[in-house]
Amino acid sequence: MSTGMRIVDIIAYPFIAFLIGMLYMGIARNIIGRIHRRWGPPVLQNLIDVFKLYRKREAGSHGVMFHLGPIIMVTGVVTCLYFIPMLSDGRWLKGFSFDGDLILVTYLMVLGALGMALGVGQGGVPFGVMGVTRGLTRLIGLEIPYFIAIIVLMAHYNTASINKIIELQAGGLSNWAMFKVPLAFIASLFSFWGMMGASPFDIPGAPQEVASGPATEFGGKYLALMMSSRGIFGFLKLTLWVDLFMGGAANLLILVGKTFVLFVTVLFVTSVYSRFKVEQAVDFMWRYPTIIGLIALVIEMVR
Amino acid sequence: MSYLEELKVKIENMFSPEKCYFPKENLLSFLVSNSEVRGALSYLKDVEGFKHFVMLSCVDWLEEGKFELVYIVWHPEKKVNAMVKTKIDREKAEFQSLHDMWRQICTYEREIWEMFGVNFIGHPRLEPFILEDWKDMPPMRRDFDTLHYVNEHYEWREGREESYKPRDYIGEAFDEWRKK
Amino acid sequence: MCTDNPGVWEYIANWARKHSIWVLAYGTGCGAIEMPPTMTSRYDAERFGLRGAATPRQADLLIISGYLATKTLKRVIRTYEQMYDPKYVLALGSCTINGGMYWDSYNTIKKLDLYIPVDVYVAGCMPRPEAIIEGIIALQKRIEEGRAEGAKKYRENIEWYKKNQREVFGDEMLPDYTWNFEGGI
Amino acid sequence: MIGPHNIVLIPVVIGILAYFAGKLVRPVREGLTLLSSLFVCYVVLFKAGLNTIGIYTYNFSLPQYFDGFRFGNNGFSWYFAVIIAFSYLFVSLASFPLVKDKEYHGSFYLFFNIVAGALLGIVYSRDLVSFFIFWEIMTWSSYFLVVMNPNTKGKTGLTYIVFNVAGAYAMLTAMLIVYSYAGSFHFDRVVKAVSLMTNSTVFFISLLFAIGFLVKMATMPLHIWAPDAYTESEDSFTPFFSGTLSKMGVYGFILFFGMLIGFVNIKGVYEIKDTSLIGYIVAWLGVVTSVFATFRAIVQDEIKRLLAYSSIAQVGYIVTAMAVGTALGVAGALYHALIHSVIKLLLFITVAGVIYRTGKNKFSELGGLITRMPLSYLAVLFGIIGLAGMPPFGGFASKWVIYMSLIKNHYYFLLIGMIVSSTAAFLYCYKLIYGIFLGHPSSQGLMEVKEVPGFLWVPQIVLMMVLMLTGFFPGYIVPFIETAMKGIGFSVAFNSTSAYTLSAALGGFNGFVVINVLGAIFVFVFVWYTLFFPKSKRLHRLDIYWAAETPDENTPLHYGYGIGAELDRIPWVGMSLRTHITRFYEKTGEQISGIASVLKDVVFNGDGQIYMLYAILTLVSIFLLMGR
Repeated sequence: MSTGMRIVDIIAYPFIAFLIGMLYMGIARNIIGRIHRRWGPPVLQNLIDVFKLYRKREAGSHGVMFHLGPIIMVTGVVTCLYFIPMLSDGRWLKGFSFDGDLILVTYLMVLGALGMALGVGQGGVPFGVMGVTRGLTRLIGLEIPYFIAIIVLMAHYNTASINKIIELQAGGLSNWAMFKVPLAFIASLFSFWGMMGASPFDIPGAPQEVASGPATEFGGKYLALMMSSRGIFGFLKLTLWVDLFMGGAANLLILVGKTFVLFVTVLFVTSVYSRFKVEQAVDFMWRYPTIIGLIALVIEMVR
Repeated sequence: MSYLEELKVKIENMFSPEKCYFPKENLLSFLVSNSEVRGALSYLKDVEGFKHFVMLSCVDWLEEGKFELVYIVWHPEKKVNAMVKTKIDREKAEFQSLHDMWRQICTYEREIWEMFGVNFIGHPRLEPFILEDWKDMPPMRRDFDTLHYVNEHYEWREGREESYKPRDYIGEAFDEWRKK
Repeated sequence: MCTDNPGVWEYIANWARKHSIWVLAYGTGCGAIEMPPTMTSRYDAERFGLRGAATPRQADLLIISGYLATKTLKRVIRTYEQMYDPKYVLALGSCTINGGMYWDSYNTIKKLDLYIPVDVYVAGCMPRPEAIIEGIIALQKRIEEGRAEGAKKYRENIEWYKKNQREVFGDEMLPDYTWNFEGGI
Repeated sequence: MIGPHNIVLIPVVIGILAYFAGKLVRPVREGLTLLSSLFVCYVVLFKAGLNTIGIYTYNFSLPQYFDGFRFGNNGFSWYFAVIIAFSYLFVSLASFPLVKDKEYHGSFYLFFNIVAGALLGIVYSRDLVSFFIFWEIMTWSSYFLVVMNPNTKGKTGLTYIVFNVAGAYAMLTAMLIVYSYAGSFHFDRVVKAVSLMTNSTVFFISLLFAIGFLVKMATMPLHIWAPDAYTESEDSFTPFFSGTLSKMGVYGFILFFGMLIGFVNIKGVYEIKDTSLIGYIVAWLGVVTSVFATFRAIVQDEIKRLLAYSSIAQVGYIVTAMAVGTALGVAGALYHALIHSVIKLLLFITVAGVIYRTGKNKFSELGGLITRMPLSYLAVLFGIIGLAGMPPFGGFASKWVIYMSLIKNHYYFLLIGMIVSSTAAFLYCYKLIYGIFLGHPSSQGLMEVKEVPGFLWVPQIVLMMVLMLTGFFPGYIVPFIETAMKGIGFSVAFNSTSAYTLSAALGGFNGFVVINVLGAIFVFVFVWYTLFFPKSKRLHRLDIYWAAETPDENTPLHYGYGIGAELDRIPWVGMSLRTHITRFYEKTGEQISGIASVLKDVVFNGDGQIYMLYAILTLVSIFLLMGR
């Protein structure tokens, strides 16, 4: 693994995530179309959309912070991606995951959104601020079950580094954390759907209510950055959940397979449930998933 | 003696309307003087039970030089309508606003103010409604020539002249059709 | 280096613009009711890459669906000026072509392309979804050939457009910060 | 020579000198204060060095009751002395322009210097009496600084002094009990005496000491004074007030519960999961404080009140971390104490500057200042990134240590409570920066505002550098914390070697790699986006998507100040916002006044014979007791 290959491996890291992420979003739109009994767009539609947005000739900006907003969002998302190992063999596609741990990744996930919120702030559109407020309030609800789940994980495996968790899950299906701490997995699934923007929780960017929330004032090239970071963010969360609960992936094929299975669960939730209000989302997340998580925690403490 | 006939008798001796007749079988219409409109309407609404306010419209009697305000109310149980009319002068067209009896009268009065130029005294919000930044005379008045206004302000698309003039057809063709 | 000369790079860009048009969900007239059936299961315009966009900043296609009162025209012009460069206009119904049923009304405009550059007209007193999809295909062909340059046309003869608009609005014009810009990131 | 024993005198003397000299020539006060703060920093950093363990005693040869004051210095006092010295320097720098034309100019500098002196006294004192004396001087002089502001409501000063004095008296009784056992006030004698005490007395004095220090750290039941006092105290004094004075509570708590009473031997008293009952209760108090205070902070409209509640919440984290009593917990508490005082100094100084320039202190009246005050915007941006605990800066490192300490010692429910409040903290961080700098200006006057006065730039820039330093090299502070911990007898907690990484029980992270990755990606995307794309147009302020309408100059567009309005629709959060602890105090107040009135009728009914009777009775009872 010469340094040349390592550099290529590092540079290719976000682009792989971008391509697979965009592919998944395209497949999602097609499957939801089929659920509505219509043809739905081609699978590569999202890639075409992003390419068209990159090739837009004009874009308006309200100031330096507005210009930096989407850039910080992509930076935050890609940095978070680098701290999550895509493959578990420790040589290829491991990014910088040996230098960071689970708590660092949890906080990096929110860094991009906060940077974006500053850009939205200078944009000056009241819809943008409403979207950001909804997003942050929803985050209070989503963060609790997720954090309970990773506490149970850390307590169970007595480590906070993702690579070590993957190693401890090696050896067959029964060793996966999904079956070792099933209740924690279920609790974390709720916040997983929330963070992926599955329908009951896609509150910040609701087009009907707040004119696509934070993305209201961003057009052209800025929107391209936001769509690609949303694609990377989707794939990022999928690989994190695969690493934590489904034993990581030895090679790219297994990774795509496992992430797709997880992604299909998102589709089921998105196409069935209608959108929550913000307080319903927080109330829901503090009630059922948190209780499931606490039960898992008590079991863990007793063990 | 259906309910409407009894009502007609009561109204005749209470308000002495100029005209009181049945244009349709479940509709009573009577024309009263300006000062009695509020009395008639509140009588119909509170005593008789005509709770629902249907609409307020304005008719432009250009020849008499009068505007005619028509208040229509509906009785939900008896399923009958009552129409209170009054005539106001066309040049100095103003009338007292009845928005305190029904809230929605506000919008009707605002539209009539914009379209006919009738000033309603005590109206909370007399501002432009549909015609933003309208400089000309109120357009629904019969002496307003729309075609002249359109020719002055808008451009036609070329190639429309030679096909046919819809206005000509309206005149004679319509009369012949009626004769047949 | 956004090259404007029709090189290969621009051809690929036009291909992408053709297959992904984001429609501004903004019903200005009676044709707005024709848009949902075009987008939902039976006619499904999404297979052509059409998708609703919430704000003009994100939209490429502005669909004027029916008669335009002067009051609505002011909002349409502001929305059009807020959209970004490769932007197209699809005008539905004969009211946008020559005033249609309201040809002698004091309140509606008679000829849409006096005020904003229009790419495709779809005639009919509210064309059905099939006609709208045909209009969209015609628009896609225009985009592919690179002739859908409404924004450049608007920029180049802005005085003519503004003169026509002043005729209708009188001196209650829109603020001009929406169309003339100075540089800056 | 100047050492830990007589460094206290410098600020106090200079304060008094400045007050009188200033009457002749006003700028002398600023000069003297600056001189004294620079000198104090020099002495703390170099003279009273990190590990110069020196004990200096002044026994005024009183009879054997009193064996004199003792002052000393070790790693632990040095750690807090650095915080005090530098915040003394920064706040004095910041207060020069802000207090220049106020009428209480003289008395401000007098009490400000005295407070700084008192704090140094507390940190260097090695016996209970001097500790208590300087604690009282601190309370009283800060009281005057709170009440000095003309628009301070009377009630604020009263609640402040009542709570703090009550806490001090609780501490005094505990000290006297300890004295009755130890026979002397010096710490080493006290430590020996406490270990011989019975469990119940240890429980009782630790309860009293806990009350004394929790009042200073504004933990939940005893926090009533804090929001009003922080908000209405003089603008340029609040950074010192919330940044450094609350850290004295931290110093006292760790000192007394770490060294003197020791978490070890009070563990024997009703033990819960290897910490004492009191430690566990106080930890839960810390969590409850942080959750309640965070939600209170979100709904505030006044800037300083939001920051006041946020400092109560952040100190709540420190209380939880140290009350748990493990080595890593105390290390986390020390780390977070440093980071929190840096952030609060930065935020309060900047906010004081903003209020000085605009004259407004509510979010609803501000907005859109980013173009006029870029440096203040950057300062607040660094501050909220630290406050929210975001990775690139130091806030994350200290929170990470606290989380790791709670996970390592299986306090999972405490951790979940802390997560609730630290996630909700994002909301008030965003509200702080949006309300003042982003969005639209609420009034036309805001467009001609100038940048914050020059003197404030120095503290802002230095504090931002400190935040960045602790973020890029989280392990840099670790050796200092470890010497501080050894000073009070705790074992080493971290196993991180280099300055780049910070690793403890379960995992670790490398701050340097994080910032390099972030920086590289940011630079790459920024260059790619600014050079290789068409230049974006500069949109007018009002050219926003407004559903096709045209907003004009006086349409209200600055909605963002209303963040938090939706919180009371969330059932749990709404309930927490509605319950007020003040009702509990009002009820107790009524009962007390009821009993007092009964007592008045019985005992003090005004005729002489009854008084004579009581006098004789008390005399008789004294003789009886003395006789035994």
